[in-house]
Amino acid sequence: MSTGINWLKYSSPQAFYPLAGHLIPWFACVAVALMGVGLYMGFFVAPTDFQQGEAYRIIFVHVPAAWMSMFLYVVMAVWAGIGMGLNARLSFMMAQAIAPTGAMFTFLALLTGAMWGKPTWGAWWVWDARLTSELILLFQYAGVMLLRTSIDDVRRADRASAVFALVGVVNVPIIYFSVQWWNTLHQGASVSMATGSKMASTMLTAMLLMTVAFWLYSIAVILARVRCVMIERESSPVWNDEKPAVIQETVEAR
Amino acid sequence: MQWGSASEFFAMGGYGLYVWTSFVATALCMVWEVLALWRRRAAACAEQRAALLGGTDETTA
Amino acid sequence: MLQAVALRCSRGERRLFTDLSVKVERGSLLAVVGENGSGKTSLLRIFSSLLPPEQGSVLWGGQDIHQLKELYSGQLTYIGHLNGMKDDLTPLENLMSAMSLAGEPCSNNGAKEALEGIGLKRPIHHLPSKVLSQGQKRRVALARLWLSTRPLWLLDEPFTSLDQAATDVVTQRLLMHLQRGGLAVVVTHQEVALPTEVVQRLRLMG
Amino acid sequence: MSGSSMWEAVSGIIRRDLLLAMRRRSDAAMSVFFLVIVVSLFPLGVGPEPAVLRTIGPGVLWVAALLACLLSLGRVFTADYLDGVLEQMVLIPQPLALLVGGKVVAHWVISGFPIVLLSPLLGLQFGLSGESLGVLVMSLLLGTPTLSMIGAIGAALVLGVRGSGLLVALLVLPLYVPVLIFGAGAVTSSMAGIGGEANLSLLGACLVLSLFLAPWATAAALRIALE
Repeated sequence: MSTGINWLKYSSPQAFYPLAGHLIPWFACVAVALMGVGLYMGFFVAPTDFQQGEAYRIIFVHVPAAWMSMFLYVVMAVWAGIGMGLNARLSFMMAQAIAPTGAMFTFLALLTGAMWGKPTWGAWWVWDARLTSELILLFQYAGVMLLRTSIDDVRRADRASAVFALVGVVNVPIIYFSVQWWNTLHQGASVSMATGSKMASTMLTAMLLMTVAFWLYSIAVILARVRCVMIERESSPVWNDEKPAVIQETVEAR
Repeated sequence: MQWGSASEFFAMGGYGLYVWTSFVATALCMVWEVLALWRRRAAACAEQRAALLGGTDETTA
Repeated sequence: MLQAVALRCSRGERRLFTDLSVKVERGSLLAVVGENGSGKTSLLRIFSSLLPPEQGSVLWGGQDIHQLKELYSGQLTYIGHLNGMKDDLTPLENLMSAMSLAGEPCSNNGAKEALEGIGLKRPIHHLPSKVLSQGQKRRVALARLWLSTRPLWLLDEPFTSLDQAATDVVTQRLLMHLQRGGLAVVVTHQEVALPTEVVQRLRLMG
Repeated sequence: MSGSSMWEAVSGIIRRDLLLAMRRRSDAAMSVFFLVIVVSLFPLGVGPEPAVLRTIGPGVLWVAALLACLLSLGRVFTADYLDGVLEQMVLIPQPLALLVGGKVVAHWVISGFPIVLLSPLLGLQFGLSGESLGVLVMSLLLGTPTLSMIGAIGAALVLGVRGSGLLVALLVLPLYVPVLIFGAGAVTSSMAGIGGEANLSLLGACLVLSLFLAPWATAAALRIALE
């Protein structure tokens, strides 16, 4: 079918580069717009929470950041797996482009988690399953990125970090479960972060809006980064859409 | 509208420090990421242009 | 029969060779020559299946070696530029464990004969390998050729640090292998003293 | 390839590694000494209060075992990588994951098993009771092979990479967390009178999972390192 051929065409970096370039502004604009609406809903429409007062408003960034951090790790691992299976360069580039954004969201989830925990639990840090998993997730993002930067050969760096990303995907659920188990043993803080069913519908709407906004932001940033990666990796042909003709002339004149 | 005044809004019922730190940190991280990408792209493009003009003839096998 | 079809290989940014096709028949030897860094070793590693080619494929008896997997590694003896031996083991132990791991276990006497065949005298067999000279270590690695029953030999600079006598012995051994219908790919920077009709030369330009 | 030649190759690898370890006994002794020293430092740091020592004992012993295991990871593949034995191993006509399993078993016998044997003595330093000592040994017996299995993935990934010593720690330690939790948890819960069985069976589950997954990941990493 014709659509199938179209998709295949974009699996090559040369074709993907301009496509990504066209998509980035759209994703970025919608992300900013949704973030604006989400923040308005979060601060001006959503009511004050009974128990937590205004502090609960942190969840409008915390929950989306935490979701994105986990989700992006899985997406990164999927790209890594596709890259290993099909030996596709674009997949490895995508995996490379996702890692920094995922790590940033993990860091933000930890930071905002601490900001939420201090007024709510009275402690900056609690060893509950969610926070611990996030922390380990941050280490794994760091591992993926460090492994990549310490290997000079691009092909080997791609594949080695892919293997580690895939191993990590098995690890995170096990950690989540094990810390939960450990907490029941130590009768520690088994506090739930999500306000769950008690949440007013406007709160939920604001949170979902922010999540979608973060999602679109991630897509825009990752596409921009994958374009950078493509330029960095290809020494010869330029897919640079900034005046390629001039470069051509200079080369010929030389 | 639930905020009586701007100061009430910024106080966030006494939790202003926590709430605003979270939101500002998130915003800063995002802005920083976008700026870093911008610079990375500029650097990569410049390097590529330099490589093209400098003419590395290694590619001819 | 070993066949390379349109191989391409790059290391890092550098394109080593592209569209390289070559055929090695039974009873003949492919001598790969070229300057340092021209991709000789990479080509040998592609033949050994250690390094997947960027493009193209290697066929053994008409089948892609990456589909044959272990069936293909059961057909070859590969001696790289590293000797693949342990400094803490004696030559005899090194040779015997290498052979048994490769799936061609040999007797104590067989291993001793192989070591003598390449000119290592009995007293040396029981010294720890770390006291041996470079040339002696190389001989221990090459002694595997006296025990190997595999049809395909892949050798990376086999004559490095060998003296003339050892070089001759190894060349004789290669000739015998070819006469029995074996194949060999040898990476070397020096001439292989074999009859020209069995040697096919491949020069990599880098 | 028949099953017997497969077994031959795996046992050949184990035998050679054990023989090599016998030739260099000081290497194997080092990680054990490290364990003893680290564990002995804790009472000096926290003070000799028996109740405190008993509380932190399982955790300290387990963290120290984890670190000792981590330190020995460099020995799994590095020497083989440098002297060319590893590329010969990859070319052995047997599934690489199985051969990797053999390497890991040898590594465990050399650096994991001594830790298990020594642990009751170290447990006594922390005033653990007889039953808890038994659980400690059991937990280490189930846990240290898992540590070797997981560690081999990291060791294979960083082969020939600059700064590999620190990097392997960063890669592997996050993966060690569940084993640490279940292992120390088993001892703690036996001390609390709950019995360590649940934790021990979870450790067993971790071992089975790592036995199934880790050799494949390690084999893939080794192939990548040798390209």
